[in-house]
Amino acid sequence: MKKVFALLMAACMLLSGVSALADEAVTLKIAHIGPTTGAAALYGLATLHGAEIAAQEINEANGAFKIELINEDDEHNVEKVINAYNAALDAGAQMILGTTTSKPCEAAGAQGYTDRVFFLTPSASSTAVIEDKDNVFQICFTDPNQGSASAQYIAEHGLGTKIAVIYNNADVYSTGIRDTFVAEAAEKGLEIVSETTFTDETTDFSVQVADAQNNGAEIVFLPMYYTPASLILKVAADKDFHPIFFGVDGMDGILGVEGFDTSLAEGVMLLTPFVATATDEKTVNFVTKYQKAYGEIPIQFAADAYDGIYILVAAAEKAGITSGMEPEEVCDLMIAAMQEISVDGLTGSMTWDESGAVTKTPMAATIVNGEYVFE
Amino acid sequence: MIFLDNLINGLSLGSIYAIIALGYTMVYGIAKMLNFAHGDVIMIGAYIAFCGLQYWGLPPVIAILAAMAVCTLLGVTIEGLAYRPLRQATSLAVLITAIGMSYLLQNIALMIWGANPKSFPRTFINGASIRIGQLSISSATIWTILANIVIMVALTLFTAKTKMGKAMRCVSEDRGAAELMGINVNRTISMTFAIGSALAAIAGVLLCSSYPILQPTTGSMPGIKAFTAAVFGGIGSIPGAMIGGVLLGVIEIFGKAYISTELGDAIVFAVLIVVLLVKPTGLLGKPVREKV
Amino acid sequence: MSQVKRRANVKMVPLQSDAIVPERDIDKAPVLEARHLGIEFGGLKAVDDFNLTIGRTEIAGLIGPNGAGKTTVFNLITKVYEPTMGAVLINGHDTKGLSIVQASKLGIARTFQNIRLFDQMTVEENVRIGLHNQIKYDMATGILRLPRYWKQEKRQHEKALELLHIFDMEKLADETAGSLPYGVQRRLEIVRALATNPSLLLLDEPAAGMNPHETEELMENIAKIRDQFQIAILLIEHDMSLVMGVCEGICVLNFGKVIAKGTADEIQANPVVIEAYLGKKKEAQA
Amino acid sequence: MTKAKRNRLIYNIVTFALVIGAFLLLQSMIANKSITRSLKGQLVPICCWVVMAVSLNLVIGISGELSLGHAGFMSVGAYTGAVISGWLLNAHGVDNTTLRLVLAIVAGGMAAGVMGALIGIPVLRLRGDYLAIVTLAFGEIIRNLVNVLYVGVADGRLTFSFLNKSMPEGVTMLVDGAKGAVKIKPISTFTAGFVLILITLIVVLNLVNSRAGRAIKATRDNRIAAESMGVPVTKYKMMAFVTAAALAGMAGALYGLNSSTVVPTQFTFNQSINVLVFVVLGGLGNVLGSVISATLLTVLPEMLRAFSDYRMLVYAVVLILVMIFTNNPLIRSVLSSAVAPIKRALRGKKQGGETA
Repeated sequence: MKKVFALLMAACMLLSGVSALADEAVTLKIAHIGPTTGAAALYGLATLHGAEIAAQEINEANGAFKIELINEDDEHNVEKVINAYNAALDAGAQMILGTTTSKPCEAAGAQGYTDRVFFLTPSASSTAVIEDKDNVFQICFTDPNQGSASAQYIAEHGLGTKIAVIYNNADVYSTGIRDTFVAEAAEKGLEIVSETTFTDETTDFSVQVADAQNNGAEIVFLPMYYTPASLILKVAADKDFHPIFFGVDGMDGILGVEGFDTSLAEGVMLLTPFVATATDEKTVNFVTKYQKAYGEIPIQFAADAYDGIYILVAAAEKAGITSGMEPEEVCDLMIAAMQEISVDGLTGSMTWDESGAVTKTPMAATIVNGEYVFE
Repeated sequence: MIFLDNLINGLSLGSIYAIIALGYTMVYGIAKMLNFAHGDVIMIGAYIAFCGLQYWGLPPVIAILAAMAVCTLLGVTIEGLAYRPLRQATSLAVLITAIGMSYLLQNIALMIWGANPKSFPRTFINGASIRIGQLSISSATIWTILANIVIMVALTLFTAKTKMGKAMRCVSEDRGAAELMGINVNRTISMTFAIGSALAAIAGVLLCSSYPILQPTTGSMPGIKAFTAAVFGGIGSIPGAMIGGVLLGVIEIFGKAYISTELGDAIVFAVLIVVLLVKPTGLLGKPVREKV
Repeated sequence: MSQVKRRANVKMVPLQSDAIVPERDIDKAPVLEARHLGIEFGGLKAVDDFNLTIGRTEIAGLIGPNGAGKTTVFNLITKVYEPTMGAVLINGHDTKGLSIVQASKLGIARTFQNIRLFDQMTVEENVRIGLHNQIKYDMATGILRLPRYWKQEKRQHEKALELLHIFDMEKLADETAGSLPYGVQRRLEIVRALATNPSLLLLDEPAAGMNPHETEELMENIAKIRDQFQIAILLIEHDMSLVMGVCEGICVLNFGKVIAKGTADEIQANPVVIEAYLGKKKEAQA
Repeated sequence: MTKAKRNRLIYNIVTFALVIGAFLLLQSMIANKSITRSLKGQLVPICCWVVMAVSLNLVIGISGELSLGHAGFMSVGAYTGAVISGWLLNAHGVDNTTLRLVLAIVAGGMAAGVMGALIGIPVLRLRGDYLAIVTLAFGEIIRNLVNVLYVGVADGRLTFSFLNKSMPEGVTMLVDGAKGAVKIKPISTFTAGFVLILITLIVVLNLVNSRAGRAIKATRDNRIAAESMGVPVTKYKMMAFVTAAALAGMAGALYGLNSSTVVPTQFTFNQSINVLVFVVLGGLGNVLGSVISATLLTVLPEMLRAFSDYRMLVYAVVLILVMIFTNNPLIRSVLSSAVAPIKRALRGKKQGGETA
């Protein structure tokens, strides 16, 4: 019944003539799903804000598309994300920008696979997010990709051969990166001299750091978010241990922590596709707008979501999505279109294959004088 | 060498547990209740000190005193509003209330300071670390151990010598009898909460000086582990809290270093369970006989 | 009306000189024997060298000033405390190392000085807990509501009402125990204890808080219970009119030690008791 | 029939009628498609939380012990359910989803029950606060262990490994450490949830009104008195604890199989507290109350998504207020004296009717 109605609607629009298309832009109903409350709110709010800025830009440009952004909170919870997803569809969403974090995205994406709903996730990076699901596409690197890229970078730039890894064994993101890093490091002839773990509640890192130090590590690889990383840097400084700390994109944001002694992070390297201090026009434009609207410097997650809205619009244009098209119909059209487009965004030039994984060049930044600097 | 290094790490962590455990043990010993919110009072204390240092530009000592004042007030308020009406209630009811209070404090902190972690600023407490040969001891550890000793001695003298301290011991032994002897039980318990909460502020500052990340949940896990330490040492015993804290810290570090970092927390909690089963009164606790 | 199950394997034991009323023990095995019983709490001897034998249908009283160790004796007999010295024999069985539950199964039931009812349960449910080991069925039967459940529930219900009838409390069966008046709660405790089908009933200050009229009624009831159930009763009581009125033998305890034993008349005439206990009491009353 | 018995019967009938009525209503809404996606998606989780709340009430309200690790049992059930379901499908090609679901739920319940017994044996010797803190510790230990558990299935055999992921070639991972139980085929249905609620209600309500249930309540009201009456206290506490754990495990299996993935972080201490809030708000010992509060507190936050910032704040205040209002003698007497005239009026009317 609904489908017939949708077809009728589409037919009406066609009948009303090409002139209508020029005046009346296509309205895309996009639902942003992410944790806007709770412990992971930092990331959910960043993606929401990034998407809002992009949506605003597109709406102000008066082009062929208008964006209607729906926001649903998933609290970074596998149960709540299904509720958020259903609420978004109840509210008329045609496609999903999300979800922000990996585990919820895995659950919601699987539901979307059965229901035929299109997902583009800005930042859910585990492979499980896209595995066995043709409806989910990523903007960020997958975790294994980050892990192997990090190992390659370390090997190619000759940063050192003795490596210590400290990772969060209760976290999908951290373990995902660690697994491929260790595998790739072995291939590149890097020696893992120390490997220790922690969990979300850990505050004492003395054992982990001491193990790295005692085993003579030259590089400490930190596949984790910045909160535990800041504690590790503090312990290392107390122990007068100064190896190269090599992080991944979760490290982004460490300089923004209130009260953080940035001198601790001096010389830390991290693999990230976006730094807010870059001077290209796009980044400056985005950072200025973001700061004006939300009073803080955007992190990589915000940039990913900002790109996400543009990617969705580009794909929608290619796919010929129209206002009021049902999500089921949108889904298959978008899947096809995603593999044909190429988008040049804040986080690099991106293309996609049928797996849903993105192809773009990784970039490493170093913290110098309390600022990120690209190589 | 590595062993000594780990031992020092264990002492650092243990001294933090000890200072939190002191607050737990005082309140449990006298009010006979598990103040689940103690860890969260610590968190509030740390936030106040953070604000003092970061936003108001107070000197460290003044910031700590401000945190102590706020926590004292907070502790007395919590006791008066939530715990006092339940003086006659079952321990189940009191414990559920305390859990509610813990969540309330965390959520209030979330509303005031947000979920984003803050980094605790450097003060004289976490200055340069001290090196002996290849070993290094962070200055926060030294301050924590000093604070522990001072507080332990002060508390022991207080309960032994002063009138209020003696009243506390009476209330701890037999609340009914103390009341009959003309001791104002409510005031004594209030006083206990005041002292315990002031200690919590100090513990908060020391905790965040050693581990400088401050979030609304900062107090909960150290709080639970410190309670474990207090039980380990014998709840209600002031030297017991100190010994229990230090031992638990050393056990945790050695467990992580020599068994597995994956199972660090599991080891700590397994210790708690074993202690409770083998010696439920802890190392220095006195057996309590149920009146029939 | 009620047929009390007799315990079969009662071992005959030689007559003990500790019996208060010797002639009762000639033809009947003692229910309780306490031999050199004692307990220390942190070096303090709360009860020391306590010897007592109670005959099969005897009503005995345990009296003494406050803090003399009377309730501690009860706690030793019921295995709340494990004695550090001596032994307790119930129906000839040594109770060394037994738990409270095992002691109960040997045929001891008690009431408590500070009433310990199941406050949130009804009066009938309280009595049914007493019947726990008398009328049984297992958990699965209860959950699946097998025929046996209905049969045994009916038996429990009837038995509970029958026991409540002793104190004319059937009408209160559905009341919540915690909401009853003090005196009724004391009586309910006795009914609940009787439901366990004991051979020895320990009453800890049964008349506390009762008015003289209620006490008199209680006295009659205690005798009635003994006659009807053919059990022995040991009671702690401060109300001398009750003790002297109903107890056939009385044991006086002071500072954890027995200072006198005998019939009511003997105790009242005993100068040691008068000096240690009754004398003081009289002065206090005067 | 006695008054107490009649009241109990009415209570049980109301409880079952409410649950069955709600099920029929929702089924008819599903049939004529008048249900929102959002509500439909919550049906299975609601069933799980109802079972969790009722089973926790058995421990807290009826047995009188505060367990803070109930979510731990749920996780054991969820993981076992996911493994069993994945194993049946991959190794034995069991396509019948109903059969898989039933077997998984039974297995989840059994695993959690065994875990409950293992934990209960040492823990139930402790009292009060200590017991609470140790159940909390056990909940954390379970979570810690699940984080380093790896289960794979290959050639029809299950392979377990612990701490490090050493799996044979060509294995299909079912449980992958911190990544949780993965690639679950969601097979839970609302009907299964409904049946599970019915089973839970039958078990708990029948247990409460039986010899064993009375013994459990007696140990709650007065431990020493219960022992003196010959009731083996630890045995009955254990009975309540293990039954509750098994029910939580069954709820966990249903919960786990409702989603494509399950992670250890879903079963933290916070989750145990959530269930505790359901129980306290519904009334300690009040089974119907638990059913209603678990349902409302699962649905309401979804309806009031905008206020989710304040949900935990409100929960905390509710916990404290409910405890003070129901436990302070002064407030209780004020409340009951306010209610008494109404009660008396009602009773007066009824008695008047009877005499007339």
